[in-house]
Amino acid sequence: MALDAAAIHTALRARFGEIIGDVAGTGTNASASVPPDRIHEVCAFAKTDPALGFDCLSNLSGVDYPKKSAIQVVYHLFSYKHRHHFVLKVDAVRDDPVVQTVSDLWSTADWNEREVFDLLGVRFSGHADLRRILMPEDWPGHPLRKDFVEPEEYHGIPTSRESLLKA
Amino acid sequence: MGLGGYLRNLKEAVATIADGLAVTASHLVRKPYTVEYPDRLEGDVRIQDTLPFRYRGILEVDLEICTGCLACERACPIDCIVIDAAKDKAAGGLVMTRFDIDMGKCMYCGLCSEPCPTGAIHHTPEFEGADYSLESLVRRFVKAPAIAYKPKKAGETDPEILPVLERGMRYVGEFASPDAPEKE
Amino acid sequence: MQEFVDGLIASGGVPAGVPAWVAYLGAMLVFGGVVVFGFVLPIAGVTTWVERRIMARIHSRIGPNRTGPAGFLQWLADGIKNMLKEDIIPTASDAPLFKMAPYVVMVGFVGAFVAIPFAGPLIISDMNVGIVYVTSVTALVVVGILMAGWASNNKWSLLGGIRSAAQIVSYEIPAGLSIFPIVMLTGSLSMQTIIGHQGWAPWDWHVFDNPFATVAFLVFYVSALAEGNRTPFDLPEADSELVAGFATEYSGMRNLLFFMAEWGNLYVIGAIVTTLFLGGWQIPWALADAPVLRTVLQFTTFFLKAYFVGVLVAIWIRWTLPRVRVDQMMTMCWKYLVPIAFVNLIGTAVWMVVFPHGVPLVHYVLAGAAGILTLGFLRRVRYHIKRAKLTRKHLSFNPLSTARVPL
Amino acid sequence: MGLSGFEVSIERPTNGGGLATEDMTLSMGPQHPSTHGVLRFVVRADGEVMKEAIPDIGYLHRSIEKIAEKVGWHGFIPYTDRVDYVAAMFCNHAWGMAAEKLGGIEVPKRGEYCRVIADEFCRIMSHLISVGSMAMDIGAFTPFNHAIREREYINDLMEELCGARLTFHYMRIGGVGWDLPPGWSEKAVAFLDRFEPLIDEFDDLISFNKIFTERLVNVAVITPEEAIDYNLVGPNLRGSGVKYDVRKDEPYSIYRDVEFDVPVGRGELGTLGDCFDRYIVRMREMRESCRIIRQCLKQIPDGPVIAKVPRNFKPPAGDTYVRVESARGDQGWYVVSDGTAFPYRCRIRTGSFTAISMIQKVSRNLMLADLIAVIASFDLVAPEIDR
Repeated sequence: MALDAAAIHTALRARFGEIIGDVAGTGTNASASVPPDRIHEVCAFAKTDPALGFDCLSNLSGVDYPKKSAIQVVYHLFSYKHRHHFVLKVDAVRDDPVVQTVSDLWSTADWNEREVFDLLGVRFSGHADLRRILMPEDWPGHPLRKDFVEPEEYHGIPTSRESLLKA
Repeated sequence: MGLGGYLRNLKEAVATIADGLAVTASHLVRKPYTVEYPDRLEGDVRIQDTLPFRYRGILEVDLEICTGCLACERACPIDCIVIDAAKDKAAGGLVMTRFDIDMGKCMYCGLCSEPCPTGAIHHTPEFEGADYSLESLVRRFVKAPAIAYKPKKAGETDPEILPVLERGMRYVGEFASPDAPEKE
Repeated sequence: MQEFVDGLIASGGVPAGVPAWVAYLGAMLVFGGVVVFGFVLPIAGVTTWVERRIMARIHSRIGPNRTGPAGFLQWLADGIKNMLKEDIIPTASDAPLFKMAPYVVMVGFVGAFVAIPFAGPLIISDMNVGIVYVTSVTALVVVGILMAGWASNNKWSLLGGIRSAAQIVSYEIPAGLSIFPIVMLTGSLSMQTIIGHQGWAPWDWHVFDNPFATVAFLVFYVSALAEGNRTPFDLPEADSELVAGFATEYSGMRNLLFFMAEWGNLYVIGAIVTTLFLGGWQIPWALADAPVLRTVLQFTTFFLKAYFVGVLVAIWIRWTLPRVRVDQMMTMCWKYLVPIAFVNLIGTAVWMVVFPHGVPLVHYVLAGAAGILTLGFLRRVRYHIKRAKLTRKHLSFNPLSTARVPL
Repeated sequence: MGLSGFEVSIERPTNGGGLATEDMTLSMGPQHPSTHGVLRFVVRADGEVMKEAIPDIGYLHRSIEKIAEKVGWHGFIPYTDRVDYVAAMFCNHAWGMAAEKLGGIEVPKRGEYCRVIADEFCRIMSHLISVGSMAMDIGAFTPFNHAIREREYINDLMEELCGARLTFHYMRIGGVGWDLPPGWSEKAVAFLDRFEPLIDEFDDLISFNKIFTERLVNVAVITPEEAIDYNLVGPNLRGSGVKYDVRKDEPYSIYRDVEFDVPVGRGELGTLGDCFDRYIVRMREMRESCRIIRQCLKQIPDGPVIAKVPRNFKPPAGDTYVRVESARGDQGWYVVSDGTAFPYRCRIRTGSFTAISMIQKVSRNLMLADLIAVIASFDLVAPEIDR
């Protein structure tokens, strides 16, 4: 049976108490925050609890918020069984972002976490194979961070070409 | 797999393969579809002339009707348009000294021609853009500084500009707008 | 051949003092050259053009049409282009083997022409083991392909070479076993005797002699396709799997030789099938007092039959069917073709014991059944044309009404 | 990238002084005829049998997500064409939907119909490429050409609609850029009349060909549980028998108003969730798309096709996650706005990305030739993987 966001939130609160933040957003975008060192527990509960039954991790992404000095990892959960959504957000410390992995719960998280690691530098503790996935192994920095500056060249290859429209 | 399955396999294989062969055989008597591209079509028509009006080919600017409003430069997401225009009292209006488009960078999205008030910048059906150097892909439209076009309230009367403007307005009119409900 | 050279020596066509073996050798070289350059290579070349045109039409395309009338000279242009290309020999390859492989393949395929009976008098050597010779000499191709695969020092090539070896060696068995029923019927291995045993009319062909011969024909044809590395058995060069298989590292002339052998082989397949099953060069007219005309007619008959069966049908099949997987290829050989071929062999023997003189009625029935099947097939073709509403007339209808497709 | 992490430990069993064997490591790609773009697989094989195939991606990474942060809301639409250039319309649509959701914009009814018509044509285009190239990878070249021939007509239609054949940039925030041109609907219907019998012909030519089906059935079987676990989407998911289609189950745009079925794999020739099921689902979806287009062309109302959206579009701060049913399935766009003229973050979760992460698992103990069938049956499109 499909639950609405409030019901899902209540179920999570009932199990984990105050570590689950308040509901923000509505409908399919309803979200709640979770501390980075508890996310695995929460996800495991969300997946195994028969009423919640989140059997699918629809999306796992990261957002850099330099202003609040956090990198937010966003989990979009979806249940094929009950056809309902919920979003979990985890704020990791920007200087040394470490978040528990959920790749043992949903196999799809494996590559998604690798991508977030690659592009935002979030380390997922417990991930079996945390390597860069899109960028070259020796690429400096994490491109999707807001303060990332593109290097001038990579192994002698210039990364940009001069505009032909310069006056 | 018993003998029945064995024979069924054989039968299925023969039947489906024969059907496939029938399809390909039927194609032997059908006409080919190829358009022999670099050739002219029947009646000495270039392929370019058969393309629809909305076709987004290489950009072109009709400088006669360009108002120098810089809307296209602002709209371009990759900054491949550069316009230099300055107010010049002596010349009596906006003088354009530069209108360059780097076709090597252009991604043919059409965002520049959408806000153009007169349809001066527009995509042509021309698509043959191969050239020998990057530099030659830069189209420089202002040959000599020119005064930008000023739309006249009473409507255009100059017989040289009129057809250009009409074409331009028709081009802009193709774009959907929220105000005027278009009919089929 | 031998008689011809003997005659030449006797009539003084050969300068006196030249030993007979030199004359034989010279005649063989000249004749071989004429056959290879005058017949085999053009056949292979023109076949590339034919294949590309047919494939294009099956694809609703036009195909090569710029070089010469209807693109007929395309094969020459391609040949010249390939000859002028750089012959790249990878540094890491086993150079001598790498260079030699295309020639081995070529030898295997050209050698087969020695025993092919183009017409009554037109055969280089009517050996008494003709058909065995042909099957053995074409097996040389596998050596060349394996050499190419190994010498390239490329994993894809190696896989292609191994696949080829497995495939050709396996399919030799059903192919050989399907030749035996014909050999039993004729009582001879000589190509000319096999043809002589058949008549000009379809019901006198071996393929309709008895039901087992018909099955033998099908089994032989499938096996021959596999031996010729043609779709659906083109695993050794499987372009979507192994890049280009054994030919991946080859370029220029050497690459061309491989492909020449492939296309030429099609004709060899056709020639063997025609000889064994389809009546060879038999024509209905005796024409005893016009030996030249008779030879020309016989040659034309044989050539057209062989070309149709070996080349056109193979091309048609190639552009229809997907490729089998390597294990399915083996399954097909060992679980389907080999048992069927054995049953056939025994069946033919039993048939010959029961009906020592054959059953003419069976000939007519089988030929008639084949005709009915062909008609049914043509009906199906018509159905496909009609359903798609794409007959020649309808094709001039372009739904998009822009001037794009000028018809 | 690089080779680190792909060192393959070579075991050399020497059963008592007998022959030693070792695995062969094959580098398949980035330039390989059937990797559909620049993809690379490191294949560990024992002869023809693969031990595993490790996908290596990133060769086509164009940092589209980063570009989104640098160009404006309007300016990013042409870039979305490049996310999945085989089915660009869906990315247009998703971006439009995300921006509209953030900005609270209502799309006019006619605009929605135009979008759906374009979407479904694009789905046919993409599926034609998919099934055609699948047949080509299996070794039959003709179906590919026939598929491309039909796709060319859709290209012509699209060209007339929006001026481009591949990277459409048809949809705008708030609607679509161009109304249907006069006479276009008749041409579209004429095309469908011609196309539908050709799907049957395609079926006769290849779909049920014994050799073709033998190559596909019981190859790379994916159970529904695995499919959900790996977040397979679209035809790949439905091929495993999970009846889920965003158009049907969470209807967006006007999909509520049209009637269509969701074909799912039934394991009709082998096991549920094999390559053949994924293939045949695509064939059947093309027919459904034709049905949807016919209905849309009949029902389409008059009116404007685009809502009033300021050129300087600044949606209020917030985030949204929209999902569209693209040709490669449920495509999730997570878009964050901070109230400025530039998107703050955009994450695109594409069907190919999740599908390719599964290859390592499903490729165990398959034949080398099966890997090609698996890649083709997943309908992997390299730009969509790397973005």
